[in-house]
Amino acid sequence: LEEMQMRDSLRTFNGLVERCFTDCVTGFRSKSLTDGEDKCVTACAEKFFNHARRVGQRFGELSQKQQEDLMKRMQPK
Amino acid sequence: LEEMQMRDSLRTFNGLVERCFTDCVTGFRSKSLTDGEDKCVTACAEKFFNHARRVGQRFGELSQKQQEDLMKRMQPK
Amino acid sequence: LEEMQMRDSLRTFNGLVERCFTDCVTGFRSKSLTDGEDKCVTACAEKFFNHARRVGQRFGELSQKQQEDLMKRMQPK
Amino acid sequence: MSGQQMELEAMADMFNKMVDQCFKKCVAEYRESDLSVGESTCVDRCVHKYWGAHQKVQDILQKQMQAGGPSARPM
Amino acid sequence: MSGQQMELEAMADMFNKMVDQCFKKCVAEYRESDLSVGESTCVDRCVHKYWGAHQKVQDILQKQMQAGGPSARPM
Amino acid sequence: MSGQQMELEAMADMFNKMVDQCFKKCVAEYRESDLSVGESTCVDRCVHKYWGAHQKVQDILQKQMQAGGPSARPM
Repeated sequence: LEEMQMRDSLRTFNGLVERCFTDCVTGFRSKSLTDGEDKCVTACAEKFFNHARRVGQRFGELSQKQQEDLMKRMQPK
Repeated sequence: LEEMQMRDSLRTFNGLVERCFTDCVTGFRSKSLTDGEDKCVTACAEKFFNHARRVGQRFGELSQKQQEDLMKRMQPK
Repeated sequence: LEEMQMRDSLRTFNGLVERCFTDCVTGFRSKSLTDGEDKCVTACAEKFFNHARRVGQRFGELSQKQQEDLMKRMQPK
Repeated sequence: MSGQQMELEAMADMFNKMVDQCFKKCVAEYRESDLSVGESTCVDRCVHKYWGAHQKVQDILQKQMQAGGPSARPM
Repeated sequence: MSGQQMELEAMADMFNKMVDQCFKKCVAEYRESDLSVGESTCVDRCVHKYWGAHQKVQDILQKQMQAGGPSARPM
Repeated sequence: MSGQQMELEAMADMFNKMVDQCFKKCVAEYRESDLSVGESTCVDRCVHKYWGAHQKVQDILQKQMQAGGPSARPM
């Protein structure tokens, strides 16, 4: 199970790098990131983490609500 | 093997949700799906299942043909 | 570990087919690939292998450099 | 893999796709690290809608499997 | 994992990508649940062409590996 | 899975994404099998920039985890 979670986090992380790279890096006139690209990648990653945190909160609320609804339906009337 | 198949179906299923969501849900002025989005998601999913069934048939025919061709070539002349 | 590598190569291979198919095959007026599509798929695949080889070389150099930098930092001054 | 593990994996995969999709649909630019008010509202609604679409597709799959049996499911 | 299992996994992965690609290339709208006649024809041809492209790329990979040996294959 | 295996898997996944991304960003057409001079230069720079972006995001993740602790990491 833990292995699964690690692999999952890994994939999410690499997917994030891919996304920020696609959106932020567009020119190849130099070997290193330009200042603009650097700032963009930083903001992209930080924003993504904030975003994932928010989705996690909403997701948790919905999961809990579903659990509670399930419980209610299973209770005798 | 079975585990692999389950994981595969799971991924296909989640990929389908992703596709229908991308194509059908475009506005975020409300928390629940609008009527139009709801209908679109339903048709999208049903169409996808019909489509996958058809691809499965054609795929099966091609696999069988390949198998038969292989058999023929392996037989002594 | 080997299993992991095989699965990885498999995914890369199938991803390549997907990419060349997306970019090269655009019409569905016949069952078999047209001459133009055939040539395009061939060049696409060969170019991809050449490309992957080049990325592999650069990637190797960067990994080695990172390793060496790590070693240097760990050595007593 | 137990049924419970499978369910956990399904939830994790759904969550990851939701994060991806809602980032794509709601986050427009990378000038600041914080989500703007508009982006935050969009994300909240997006999560709800994604959840709804997921349930919807699940219901349809269940109906299809009941109607056609396993033979009608080549996935 | 045995060679046969690997082959099965390869087939399953190819099938899934084929379903995805042909849905993208052939299905244009979601107003009805059934495939139209035009969509169905497109799907049939798409499966054949995808199969053909797959074989093609496989042949090229084999040639590359024979020519260059394992050292020329950084994947 | 050991830590070392995990690291290897991480490297392999990164490499695959790098190959994909740089192919998309640098290779424009499929008329010839060889990379042109311009494409080759682009690929070399792309690999360096992808590596840089990867390091950058890794640093940010580490900072986030130190600042917020595990509870702030719903991924």
